[in-house]
Amino acid sequence: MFDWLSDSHVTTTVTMWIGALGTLAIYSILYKENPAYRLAEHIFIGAAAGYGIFITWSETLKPAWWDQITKGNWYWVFALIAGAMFYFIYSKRYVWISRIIFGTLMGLIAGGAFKAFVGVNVDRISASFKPIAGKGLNAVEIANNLLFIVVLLAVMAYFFFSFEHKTPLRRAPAQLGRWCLMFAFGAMFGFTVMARMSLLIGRIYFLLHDWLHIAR
Amino acid sequence: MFTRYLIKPGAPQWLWVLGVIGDFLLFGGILFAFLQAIPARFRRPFIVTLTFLAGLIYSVEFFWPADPKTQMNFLTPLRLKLGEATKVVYAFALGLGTYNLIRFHGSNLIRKRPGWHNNLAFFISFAAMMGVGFWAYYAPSSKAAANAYNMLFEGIVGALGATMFSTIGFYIVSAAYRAFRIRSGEATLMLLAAFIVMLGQVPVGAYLTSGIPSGGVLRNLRLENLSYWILSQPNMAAQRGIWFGIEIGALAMALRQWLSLERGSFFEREL
Amino acid sequence: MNIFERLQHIDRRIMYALLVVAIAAPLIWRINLPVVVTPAVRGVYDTFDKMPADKIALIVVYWGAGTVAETGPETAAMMRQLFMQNKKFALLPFDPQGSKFATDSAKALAKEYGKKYGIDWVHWGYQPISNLVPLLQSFPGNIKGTFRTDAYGTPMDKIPMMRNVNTLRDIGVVADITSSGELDTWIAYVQATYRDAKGRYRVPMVYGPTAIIAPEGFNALDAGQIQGMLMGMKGAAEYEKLLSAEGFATRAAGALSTSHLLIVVLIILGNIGYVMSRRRGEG
Amino acid sequence: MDHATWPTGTLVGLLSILILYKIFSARMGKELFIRKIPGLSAIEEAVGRATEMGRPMVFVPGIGGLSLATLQALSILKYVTSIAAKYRTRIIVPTIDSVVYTVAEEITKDAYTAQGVPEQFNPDDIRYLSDDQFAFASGVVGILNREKAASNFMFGLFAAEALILAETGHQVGAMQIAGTPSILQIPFFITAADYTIIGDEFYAASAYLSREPTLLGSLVGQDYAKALIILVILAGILTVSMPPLHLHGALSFLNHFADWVNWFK
Repeated sequence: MFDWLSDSHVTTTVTMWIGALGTLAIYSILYKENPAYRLAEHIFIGAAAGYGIFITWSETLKPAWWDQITKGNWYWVFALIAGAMFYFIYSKRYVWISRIIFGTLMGLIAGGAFKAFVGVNVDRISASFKPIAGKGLNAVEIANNLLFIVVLLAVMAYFFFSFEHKTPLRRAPAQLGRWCLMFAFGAMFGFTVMARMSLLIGRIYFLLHDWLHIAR
Repeated sequence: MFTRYLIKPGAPQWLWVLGVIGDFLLFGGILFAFLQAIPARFRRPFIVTLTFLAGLIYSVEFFWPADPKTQMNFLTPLRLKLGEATKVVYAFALGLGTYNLIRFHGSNLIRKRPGWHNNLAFFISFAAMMGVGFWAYYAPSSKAAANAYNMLFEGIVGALGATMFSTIGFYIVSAAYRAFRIRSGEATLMLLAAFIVMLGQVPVGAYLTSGIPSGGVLRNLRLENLSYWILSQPNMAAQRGIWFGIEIGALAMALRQWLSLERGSFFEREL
Repeated sequence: MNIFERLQHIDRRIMYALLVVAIAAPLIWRINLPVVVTPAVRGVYDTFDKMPADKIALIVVYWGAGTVAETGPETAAMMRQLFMQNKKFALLPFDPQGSKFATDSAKALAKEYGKKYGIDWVHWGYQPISNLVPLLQSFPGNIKGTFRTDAYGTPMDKIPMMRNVNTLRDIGVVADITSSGELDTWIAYVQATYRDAKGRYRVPMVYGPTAIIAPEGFNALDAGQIQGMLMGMKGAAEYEKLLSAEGFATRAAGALSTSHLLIVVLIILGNIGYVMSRRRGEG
Repeated sequence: MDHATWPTGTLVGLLSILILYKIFSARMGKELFIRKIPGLSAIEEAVGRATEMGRPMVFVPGIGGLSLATLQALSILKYVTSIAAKYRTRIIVPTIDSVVYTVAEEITKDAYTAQGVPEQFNPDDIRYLSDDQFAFASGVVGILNREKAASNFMFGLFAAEALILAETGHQVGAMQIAGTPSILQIPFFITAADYTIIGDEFYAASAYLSREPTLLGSLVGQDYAKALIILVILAGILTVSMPPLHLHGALSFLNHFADWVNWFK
């Protein structure tokens, strides 16, 4: 019954048809919610869940846990015990045991924050030391660096929370900061459009070329 | 116990399974009995202490001077082990999510609620994808397994994922159309930046200003150069400004978590 | 509802349908939309053009199926230029799917230009990403010792075009085509550090990123670390124009242009409607 | 950077001390002021709207695993759920991560119990959908459509799917409030949601909503910490813009003063 699976020509064709029909079903949501979309959504979530279990075993649990135990590192059994603690959330009486593992995880996340902070911010702080005078700088560089400093400070001023932006002296930088923010958000939006359109073009090309053979 | 003393590497897999189950019950039982012995009023302090200690390992490891040759200090090996262990422990939690999925779709299916065939489809594709995954993994030489795996992975997970991702192309059009109106100064600024950058990214934009010479000061007015300047100068400065605030916010959050200062921000119920 | 109010509330389904047409039309029919070659793309062309014929180019495939619409044409266009100018190249993929795509398109191009595997191009074999840094540390000094065989198990010594290729000095250009930001790793471990008996050798590099990570490349371009760059689909289209071999990227870039124009037109229409109805309201 | 160096360790230490100092002085009972954050003030309105329309709300706590940003999203979830419990309005929480799902379930159960209506809690409304980014997105799109959500909250880490969720929410007519530390997604929330809280307003949210002294103090401490960063940057800019010093005698040690800007590299 499953002989056809050994023929990759057949499975490639089937793959393409599943993909094409699924693609159309997903796009149908753009018109309105409908049974085809609902079916595709459930199939997608089901397959992703099945894949998730398989990949968790093959990529994480098998190499990092099971292989460790069978190599003789027996203390990895305790990882299973710690993992089991999560499951106490379903018990009224012992729910507090699940908080032990939550608490530990939160502690680890919090403890890692210093490193995370230094890792990304220190470089960015030193990269912000932009000269506004000195040898070897041309007018364009000075103008760009001045602009950089003004925008950076204005944006940071906007995010001060503990005083009201009431007097003009306090309000002006924050207002400027908001304008800078909106300009930057516009730029980020415009920049992303091309990448998203590239994906959509790729998908429509799949339908027109690979599936329907209309496009060259 | 069992996996430590009774079963040695090279033993058959089923023996290992039994050993792990045995150890799990034994050590889990001991730990459970120990936790039961903690009086209720000490539970919270116990968790607070654990949270603090867990955080302490990572922070001390970071602040403690490292050997300049190896970039390690006395806690670094522990940190690396803990990182591995956290990954494994986290992976065990997948069962909770899966249980939720099965409970939700299962109850709809059993009670034949409207649309139950969708829940059935969920189970079929769930079992099929998981099945071919393990089949392909444990029978790496089977061509049928590899084909079946590719068929389901590329046909469903790959294709539907790419399609869902690409719907953003549609949504970006309707969002831009609706939001980019010159209603206020702020909205106009946003519109202006988006316009320049958007056109600077595509051939037709470069064409619009291709009359401007590509050398000298004037070249900065070509759309692709203007767009690059906006992205790399004002946009970068603004992003950095937001970033510092966000990172300080995260640091403060971490401090509050670590020292359990945020009483009641997640759980209020008595333990 | 008058016309100006209508312009402010165009139904999204109409917009979506227009978008599909705007994208599909350039893919189906030949529509000549202007493509202007930008200096960064000319830099890529010139770098390969200036490469001495006794050296080979190294094409790094650091992308997978997810971005093939952008990175695929970039890779193909580079290989096309090399075949056109009778120059040799090696493929070095870090992604199994990317490896398959790149190999297929190399085979198709080789057929078109009458080129042979082993003489005009070679596949060094797929390398796992986790091995990137150790690999970059070892191969520049000893290519044959690092890779030993090609992708099909043939020892490097037995491959004609590899006979005189031993170190980074025998590589004329490194082209990094990627969907992740690992360019800095190449610069740090290969370009900036390589030294041998003859002294330092800064291998020329060109860059083929996806559009979303392209802005990071401008820094390297300014710093002279890369000699040229293709910015996603648009860059590939400009490159195809330079080669007078308009292919998928040109059509796709046409679709990019039309879809962006559609957004621009829709925004303008919305604003006309907005301004005009406000004016009427005031009147 | 794998380990702290003296300058970087001192900097992060100073920042932490500033924040902690303000937290503890606030706990002593010092009165503190916080400026208005419009998006957060609208939460109550969004719950009210759902109550009036008799339709459920959706709260998406991002697509991150358990992390600081997700914890912050969950503490906002707790606040929204408390109001929802008060008004007896249904709230649906789709999650992408098993651990986050578990914590979310705990939090909502807790909030209903605290409001004295534990029987209102429906475990089927806290959903784990998928750990795949776009399978999750397709599920949320389905929920927003089928449940005809009246309000949609999006707080936490987001990536490309942000616009999918926000546009769908808009199309089903939900009132939407969003906030994320993922900077690149903020523009999409601004265009498609009714209210968007920007940048570290996200981390200010729990202080703003709960008015707890600890959190308010922390927020003021964060302001001081940001001021310190600004000072460091300004000092750095001045130093690199100064001509090099050529002093002699007792002051010659100052010649190398400018080297401090390299501490942070």
